[in-house]
Amino acid sequence: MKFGVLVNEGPYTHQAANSAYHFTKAALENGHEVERVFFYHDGVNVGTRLSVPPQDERNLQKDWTALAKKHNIDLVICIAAAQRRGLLDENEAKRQGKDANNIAEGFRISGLGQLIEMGIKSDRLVIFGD
Amino acid sequence: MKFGVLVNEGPYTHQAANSAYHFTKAALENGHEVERVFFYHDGVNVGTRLSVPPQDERNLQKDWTALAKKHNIDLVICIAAAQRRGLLDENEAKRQGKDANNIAEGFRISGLGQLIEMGIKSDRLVIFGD
Amino acid sequence: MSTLHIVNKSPFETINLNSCLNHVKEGDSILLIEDAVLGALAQNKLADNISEKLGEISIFALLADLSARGIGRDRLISGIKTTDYAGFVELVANNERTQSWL
Amino acid sequence: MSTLHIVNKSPFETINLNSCLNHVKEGDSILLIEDAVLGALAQNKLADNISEKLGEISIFALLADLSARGIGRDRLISGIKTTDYAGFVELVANNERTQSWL
Amino acid sequence: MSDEVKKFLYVNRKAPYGSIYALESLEVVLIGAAFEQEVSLAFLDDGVFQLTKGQDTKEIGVKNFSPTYRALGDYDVTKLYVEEESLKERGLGIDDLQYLTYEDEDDDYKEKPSIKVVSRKEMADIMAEQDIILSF
Amino acid sequence: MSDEVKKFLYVNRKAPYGSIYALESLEVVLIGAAFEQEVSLAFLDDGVFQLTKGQDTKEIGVKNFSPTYRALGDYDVTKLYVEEESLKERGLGIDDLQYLTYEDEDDDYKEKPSIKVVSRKEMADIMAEQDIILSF
Repeated sequence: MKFGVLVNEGPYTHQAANSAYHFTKAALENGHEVERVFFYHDGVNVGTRLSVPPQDERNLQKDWTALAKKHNIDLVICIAAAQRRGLLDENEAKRQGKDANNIAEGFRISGLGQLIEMGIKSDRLVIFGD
Repeated sequence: MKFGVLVNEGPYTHQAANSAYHFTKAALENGHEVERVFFYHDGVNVGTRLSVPPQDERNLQKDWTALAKKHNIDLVICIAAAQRRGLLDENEAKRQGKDANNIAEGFRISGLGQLIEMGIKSDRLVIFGD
Repeated sequence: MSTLHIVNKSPFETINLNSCLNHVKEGDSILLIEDAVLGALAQNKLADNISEKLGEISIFALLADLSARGIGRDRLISGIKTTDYAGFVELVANNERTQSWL
Repeated sequence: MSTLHIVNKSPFETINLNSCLNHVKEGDSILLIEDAVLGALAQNKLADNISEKLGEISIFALLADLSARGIGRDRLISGIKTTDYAGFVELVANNERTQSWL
Repeated sequence: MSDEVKKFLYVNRKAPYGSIYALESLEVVLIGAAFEQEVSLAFLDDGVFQLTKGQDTKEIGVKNFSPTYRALGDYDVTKLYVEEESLKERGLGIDDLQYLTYEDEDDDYKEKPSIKVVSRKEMADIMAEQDIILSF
Repeated sequence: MSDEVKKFLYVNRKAPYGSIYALESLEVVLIGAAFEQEVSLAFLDDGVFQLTKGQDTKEIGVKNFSPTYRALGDYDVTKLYVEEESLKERGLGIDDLQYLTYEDEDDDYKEKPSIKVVSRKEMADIMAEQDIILSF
């Protein structure tokens, strides 16, 4: 079965992105497909490569990046939500005249249309938020 | 009277940082002192210089930076909370081996001791959160 | 020796206001800000609980937040006062401590 | 034609579970995850409301979240089932749609 | 599957301005309108406050996005279900909400109201008919 | 003012793990302990779940920080007030909580319990006695 996953909260503050990770991993290990994970609202903050959590805490960005690499999942960060919250890739930084970018490997920035498309193409949509 | 202000949520997602801004501004305009504003939890995200909100929405980071400049307020971002969430200044980026930093003008990163000190030195502490 | 209690969540969605009401002391004040101002609307299902407390404590609602949500001053539970950000500041100054119910 | 309702907030703190219970259909399932698993604890003040619904719908609590909060399987309201992340996936697959009560 | 028309329901349960969910949900609705799916919006619990008239955000200094709801008709988003019990419990009535309309192209472009007040029971029925339920 | 000892109360009303507030509150308590103020902790509403014994976070893959509460005594944080009504409403009893202790240096270093179960009324009294109330 094809699943779409929507993540509405950032790492650490709420459990949502962590629950979504475990769900996605279990879906893949149980023979389902997860074509895309869409990060919206504060969920975009999952995709920063600048976080440095304490050694004894998990690094959720790295876990997502690794899972995406292993299973070829499309991790999409909403551009509108990302702009508000200061999440940028190299192109966006250039376009907005910003001197730095912070997006992590395995994530890409795109429009809200990708969320709707995910809803249309998936058999099931599962939402994790606050 | 001396006020200390604690901000526990980031910009946009919750109203807390916005309410704290209006409160702080009103306190200063009404003859009180605000020595320090401490940003904790997701509040650290207020201090990113990479956000690009839509033209017709307010830019809360710029408002805080301007208010701090005008009234000489100390805007302190908690280092432990910032590390988890990917908020770095130039020194921290170097120390952590990161290739970019994102802190905005007028904010500085420091330890939780500054929150306790603010509590001790202020006549009143006001907390804004989720 | 009084406390200013600050509540910022809708009392229809979370227990914060209720928990606050369970811990206030006579002479304390409650300031409703952000989504908590929704609780100030007359004839809501919690209005009686709130009115009951008004002899013992003062309740204020932040005007800026009422306006944003389209709630007119004339629609409030009788006895709830309104204030602006400057009044918020004075409430903080005039009470000995603040407690935020987050 | 059934729905899997996913609730992630404590029913002692927010109305989400209550609102969900007000909108479920016979044959639906509710999965409690994150802080919502607190509601599964036997003898809590909402336990009777929850038990009442158990004839009509199924309620599951995520084991990983129960364990994290120190709640043993033997402490749950009778009739609430437990599941792991793989079971969560199957619940999603076996219902026609999911609805998250955020 | 991708050629089917799916039924999308946007569930709004949070008040505006205290958090950004109402605004960012509306942004999804506007983008989603281009995909020619069957779209409905549900307003229950504190979500009913999203539709109040007379919202004035000048003092809090953020954008007033409530006029955007009036544009939904032009995007062919014409089904806004508001739960009656949710209104009542909060001291609100239908007259406290904006009067939103759309032009019905199947009925000589007559202007018709977009908001339909439904009971809790009807709301549950509407939810159970959907393919995709988006809640933020 | 800076030479006075102030009474600090940390108010914990949220469950652990669903959000980070419990952990990040504990981090403030540990740092704050170095400032030699008068410190108390209050646990009410879902905050009482922070103290449950037997927490096992292996399956959710995050750090179990509940053992840290056992270290509070060594930091001279010895007053943990737990609200009785909050426990009861949630189906919990005092035996469900960790047994936390400190060594009383004024009483020959006897080991004494740190947790004191108080009524809602007593909790309100404790709150009203503070100089600084930190809630997250």
